[in-house]
Amino acid sequence: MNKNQILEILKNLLRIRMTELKISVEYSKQKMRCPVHLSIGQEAIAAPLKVLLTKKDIVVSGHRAHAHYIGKGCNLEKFIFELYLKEKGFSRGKAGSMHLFDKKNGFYGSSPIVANSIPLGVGMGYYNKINKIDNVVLIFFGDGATEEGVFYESLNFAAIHNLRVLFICENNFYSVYSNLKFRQPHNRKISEISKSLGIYSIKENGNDIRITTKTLSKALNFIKKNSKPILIEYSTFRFVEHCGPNKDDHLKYRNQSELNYWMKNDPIKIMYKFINNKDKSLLHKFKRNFNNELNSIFLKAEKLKYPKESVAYTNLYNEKS
Amino acid sequence: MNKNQILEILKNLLRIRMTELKISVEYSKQKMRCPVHLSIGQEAIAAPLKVLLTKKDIVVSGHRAHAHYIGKGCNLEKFIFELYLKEKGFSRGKAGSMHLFDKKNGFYGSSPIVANSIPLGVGMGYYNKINKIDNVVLIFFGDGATEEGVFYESLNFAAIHNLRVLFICENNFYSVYSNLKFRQPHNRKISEISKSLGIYSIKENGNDIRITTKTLSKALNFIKKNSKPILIEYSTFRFVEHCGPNKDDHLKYRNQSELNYWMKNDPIKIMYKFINNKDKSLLHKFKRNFNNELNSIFLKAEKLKYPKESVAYTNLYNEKS
Amino acid sequence: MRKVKFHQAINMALEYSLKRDKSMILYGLGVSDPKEIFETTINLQKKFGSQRVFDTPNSENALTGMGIGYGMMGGRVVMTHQRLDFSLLSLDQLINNAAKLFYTSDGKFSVPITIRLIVGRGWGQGPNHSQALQSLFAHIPGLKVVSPSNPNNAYHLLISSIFDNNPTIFIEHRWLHNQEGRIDKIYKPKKIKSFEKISTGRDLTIVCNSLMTIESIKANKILKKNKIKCDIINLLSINPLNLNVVIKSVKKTGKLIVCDIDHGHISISSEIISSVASYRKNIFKKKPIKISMPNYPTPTGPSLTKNFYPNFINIIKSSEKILNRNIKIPKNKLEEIKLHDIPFKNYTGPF
Amino acid sequence: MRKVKFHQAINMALEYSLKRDKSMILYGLGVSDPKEIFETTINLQKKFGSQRVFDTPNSENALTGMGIGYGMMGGRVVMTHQRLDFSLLSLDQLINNAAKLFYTSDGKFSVPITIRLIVGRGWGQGPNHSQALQSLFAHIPGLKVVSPSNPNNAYHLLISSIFDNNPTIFIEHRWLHNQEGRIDKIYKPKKIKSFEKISTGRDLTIVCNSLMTIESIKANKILKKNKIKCDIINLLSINPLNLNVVIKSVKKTGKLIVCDIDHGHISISSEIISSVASYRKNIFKKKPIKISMPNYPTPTGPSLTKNFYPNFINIIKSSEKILNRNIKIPKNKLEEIKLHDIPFKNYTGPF
Ligand SMILES: Cc1ncc(C[n+]2csc(CCOP(=O)(O)OP(=O)(O)O)c2C)c(N)n1
Ligand SMILES: Cc1ncc(C[n+]2csc(CCOP(=O)(O)OP(=O)(O)O)c2C)c(N)n1
Ligand SMILES: [Mg+2]
Ligand SMILES: [Mg+2]
Repeated sequence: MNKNQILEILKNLLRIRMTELKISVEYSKQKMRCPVHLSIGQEAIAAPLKVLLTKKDIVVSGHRAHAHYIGKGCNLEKFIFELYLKEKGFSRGKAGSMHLFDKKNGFYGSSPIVANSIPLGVGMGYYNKINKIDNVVLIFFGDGATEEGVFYESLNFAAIHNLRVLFICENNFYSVYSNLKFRQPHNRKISEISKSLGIYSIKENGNDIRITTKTLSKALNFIKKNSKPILIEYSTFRFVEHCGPNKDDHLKYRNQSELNYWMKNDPIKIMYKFINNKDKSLLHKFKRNFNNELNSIFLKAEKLKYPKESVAYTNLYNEKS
Repeated sequence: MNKNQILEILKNLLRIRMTELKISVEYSKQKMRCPVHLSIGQEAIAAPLKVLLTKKDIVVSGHRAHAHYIGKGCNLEKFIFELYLKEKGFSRGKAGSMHLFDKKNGFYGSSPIVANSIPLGVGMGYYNKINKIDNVVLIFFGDGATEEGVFYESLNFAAIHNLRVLFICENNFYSVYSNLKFRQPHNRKISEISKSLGIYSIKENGNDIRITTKTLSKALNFIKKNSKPILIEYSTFRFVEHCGPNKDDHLKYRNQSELNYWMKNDPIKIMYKFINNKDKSLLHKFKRNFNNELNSIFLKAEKLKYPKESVAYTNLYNEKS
Repeated sequence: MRKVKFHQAINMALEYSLKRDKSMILYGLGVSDPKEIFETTINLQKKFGSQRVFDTPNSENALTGMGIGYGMMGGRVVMTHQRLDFSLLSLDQLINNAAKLFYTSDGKFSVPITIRLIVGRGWGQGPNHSQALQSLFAHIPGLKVVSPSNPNNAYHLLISSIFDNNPTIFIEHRWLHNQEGRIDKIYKPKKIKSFEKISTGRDLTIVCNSLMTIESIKANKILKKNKIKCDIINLLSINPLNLNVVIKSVKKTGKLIVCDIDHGHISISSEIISSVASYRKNIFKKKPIKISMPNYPTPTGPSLTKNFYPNFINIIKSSEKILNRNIKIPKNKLEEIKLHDIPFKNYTGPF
Repeated sequence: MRKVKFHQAINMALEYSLKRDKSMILYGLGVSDPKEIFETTINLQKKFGSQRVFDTPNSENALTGMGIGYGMMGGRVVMTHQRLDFSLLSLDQLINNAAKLFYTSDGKFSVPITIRLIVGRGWGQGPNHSQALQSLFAHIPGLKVVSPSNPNNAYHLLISSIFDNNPTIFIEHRWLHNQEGRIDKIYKPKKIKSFEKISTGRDLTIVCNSLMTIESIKANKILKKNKIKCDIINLLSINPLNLNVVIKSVKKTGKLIVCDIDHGHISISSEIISSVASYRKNIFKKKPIKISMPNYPTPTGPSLTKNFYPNFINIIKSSEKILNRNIKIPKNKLEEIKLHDIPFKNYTGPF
């Protein structure tokens, strides 16, 4: 990977964080009238996608999908416009934050139903396989999703058919307010389960952009070379509430030492520790520019027109042939 | 275990086989008008139940449930009457072979929907746990059932709550006509999956009554002592068609060497190899008596009255309070 | 008795039941988390312990089966889904097991479980957080399907459902949680009531349930001001369905409006109209009207949902049509629906 | 063209489609096993390879999602369930994904999948192998729900469904598999047809689909002998539902019998009666009649199912009632239903 690419990944990390922070600030004005599940704290997993994937590689995700969408380099404007539920959003306001799509850029959907996009990604992988397309499908989901039966069924199918699918579990230790320990046996590893199911599996730190870049890139190579699925379990942490724009640590469902540990391991902080001064100033400049870009997108979004009511009654069935 | 108990288990092995064979013979007369999934070949797993369990221990099962029902010592007459769909059957002909019940004897249901009785058994285990009842719940299912998501969800819940549940997978390598290799990755062990899910698991030969008795009895002790679930994967083989009374080896979905291997390992043959002559003659006598018993039950069943049509319109809702 | 909110009524019913039957368990995603299912399960884990009141893994299907097995042992069960949409993962258990076990075992095993399904609306809930598929559940023989519309009937209906020995789908509309009202004390669980008559009149019959009952009451106020008197029948149970009162009413009024929180195609509202039409060929003096969600997935944005979810305005408009006269709607009432995507003024999302 | 059996017609439609669209896959439990889904998938794996035609693990839910994802890529999909009852495991995928993705993506992603659901009947199928829940599926906007009744419409309807770009539930009654008939050649897939007129008459309107169309045809023969002429309308599609022809017919006859393979409570038959009743207050000259499965789970035994599954006798009896006259049923016809739990004389079970 060359210097430029690395820099692009670092920028992407900031891009995701800054967009999410901007959303969290603007959300409180009640202009984005749909539930949002922000990725703040978990960006290092998605940041490398823009560089590591082509447009033809496919990503699907769940409710917490903003990072994956931005990370893959999808259309930022149309995304923000959609959060504002405006006519110019990618789905003209029908979708909102919980149903992201960008066909052109290979983002094939996210879903608010826990785990239910996992088999979709597997089907896309199957399509690629039998139609001899060698792109990879990435399927993102949380630790909570690994408790749904469809997760196991999907892994099994991908394993039997040797699909080019990369399963990525973002283990942030919580499903809404519920800690893993109430939902899964102590000390059990998700990556061990997938291994027992016949899927090559690794477990890694998801907050260090160097590690995520390396493991993702290795996994993609492995998949392409061996035509086999892989699962990566990344440990990470979400910094704001499960759904919505605010911190919710006053609710005390996560203990202080846990919070401290992860705050120290903020992916942005980790990044700033290892980059040199030149990069720092490049990133600084990037931030300024991107901030302006964001401001203008959000301003534009606010001013844009809403779709007409009648749009609600379009595209129920595809009657083209 | 004393001599009598061992003998009782051997008798039970014969009891199941003979009943199933009798069903298979009589079935062709078209008097038992419901699908039957016979257990012939797989009896050694269920035969020890009568001795190892109390009436208060609970069994649930799937579509191939005859062996478990007979094995536990449930009401044989009412069972056969039900197969004939007569008024005196345990459910007055509403149920048939695919929905077995015998509340008194701790048989809490079997279901024709693959895997969907597994969580029921887990719920029964949860009931026992929090109401401080120390009986065990046994859940029987096939290798095919381990492909349904609900299997994983159920195991996870049993593991988290340390339930006194014994999961028994009868791996006969086929789901209908489909070999394991089309359904699961090569060389994968079901017992490894359950282990990775946090359940103590063992894999054993399911055709040797000595082994099944020992492993079941050990497992029951483990469960009672540690209040934790266990899974046993038994390998075994079915001798007749998936559903119905006939052999179907002319269809060639199972290869000859496989058939030869398992025919040699018929649980009845294995048993006859290790017992002494005295036991042999005791069993011989048992067979004669039981054969008479069977004949008279089946004769009776044929002659019994059908339920009135109006019975169909009873017991939709329980309106007692 | 003092006034309580709907979510408190649910909470009180749960507490009453947990006290009354020591075998009862209450579980579902979020039951013991800081939000406590929109405050409906507040304090219950503290009071009854984490074995009887507990949060679960994300495994809707197995956990439904778990509850059925628990119920077969004789224990009572309440399971909660924060959105009805999530329960679609558990339909094998509900339809193939819960609905049929009492029948198939010929009365030996009961399934005394109650499944609370919370229906979302507004604020960008979109296609997967706003489905109100009451008709889907009520199509299945062996399931009971009920829904409350105010704190009092919520309290009683939930207790009746819990102590009913059958699998009962308790459809609880999110937008009712903030309703206020008095509740009558309970001394002993009663049978599930099939309906409540909300008002009496000779001009028009309105049949409704859940949130649409609130909308019908709003409409009724306006209708009354316009000297129109309605029979309003709030259906507490849609399976089993008892339509005697509806038929009696339509015999009197000849005019029927049915209001449905769910899609209208193949729905409880179609069933009601069909049943009345099948009763006598001619008790309709005017053609009946169905008000329901459109036969479309719910769009997310507020400009799209504007007239998507039915409300009292639809009832007034339909009344105008069926009565063939103009009805004046006070301006302040029209103001009310401007913020059509939130349940009350200070609501700030997200759920 | 020579006569073919219904199961061959299905097979021919699948083969035609697999040939026409190289992206198409066909899968489900048993697709390539020795019984080949009641012979409907015979030889297809051999002809098109095991990547396009394949058996699967027992994972209905994921495999439905798999098909949806495959469809989103532009591939066509046919998935088969040997019993409708098994598909209840996949309703999350069908309702939350398949039915909504075209809408939510505002037309960017289509879901061109066809789900074949085979409905069992008789021979002890019992509560979990005989559900015909067409009304449940047809309640969901975004799903199409169709069903054939003979080899010709099976062939054309299946091809239309496969080449339709929407998720289509193809309800295929097990008892039709042995029907014989001629089929018209196809040159190009056509749009899904909504209905077929089977016979024309002024006395009575009979609306039916799937197996009930066969029963209606049997009834019609008897009615004809009794000089009663019926409009028989076979609904090929129940979602979307086009009722113009039904309304036109009832305007003429004033009398409506609707026959349903599914439970009657909250059903497509209720929808039809309700829609006609809502069209004009008075086009019914007699009260309409609904014939359907009872609102009970299906019992297993033959003495219990005797009059449980509706058949032509029910249609005749209802005709007597609605026409207010006696109708003679030939004795040999009565003989026919004595073996009511098998689809044809030499059937020996078990499925
Ligand atoms: C089937 C289903 N059950 C429950 C929910 C409610 N819900 C939304 S997000 C979520 C948490 C999932 O946790 P995880 O998969 O770990 O993702 P995270 O939010 O931690 O990123 C839950 C339970 C849902 N959307 N769908
Ligand atoms: C959910 C569901 N899918 C499919 C079927 C059809 N079916 C009945 S039995 C069976 C085989 C299951 O195999 P396994 O669990 O290994 O049990 P075995 O028959 O080998 O004892 C199948 C697929 C079903 N009954 N339920
Ligand atoms: Mg998580
Ligand atoms: Mg098997």
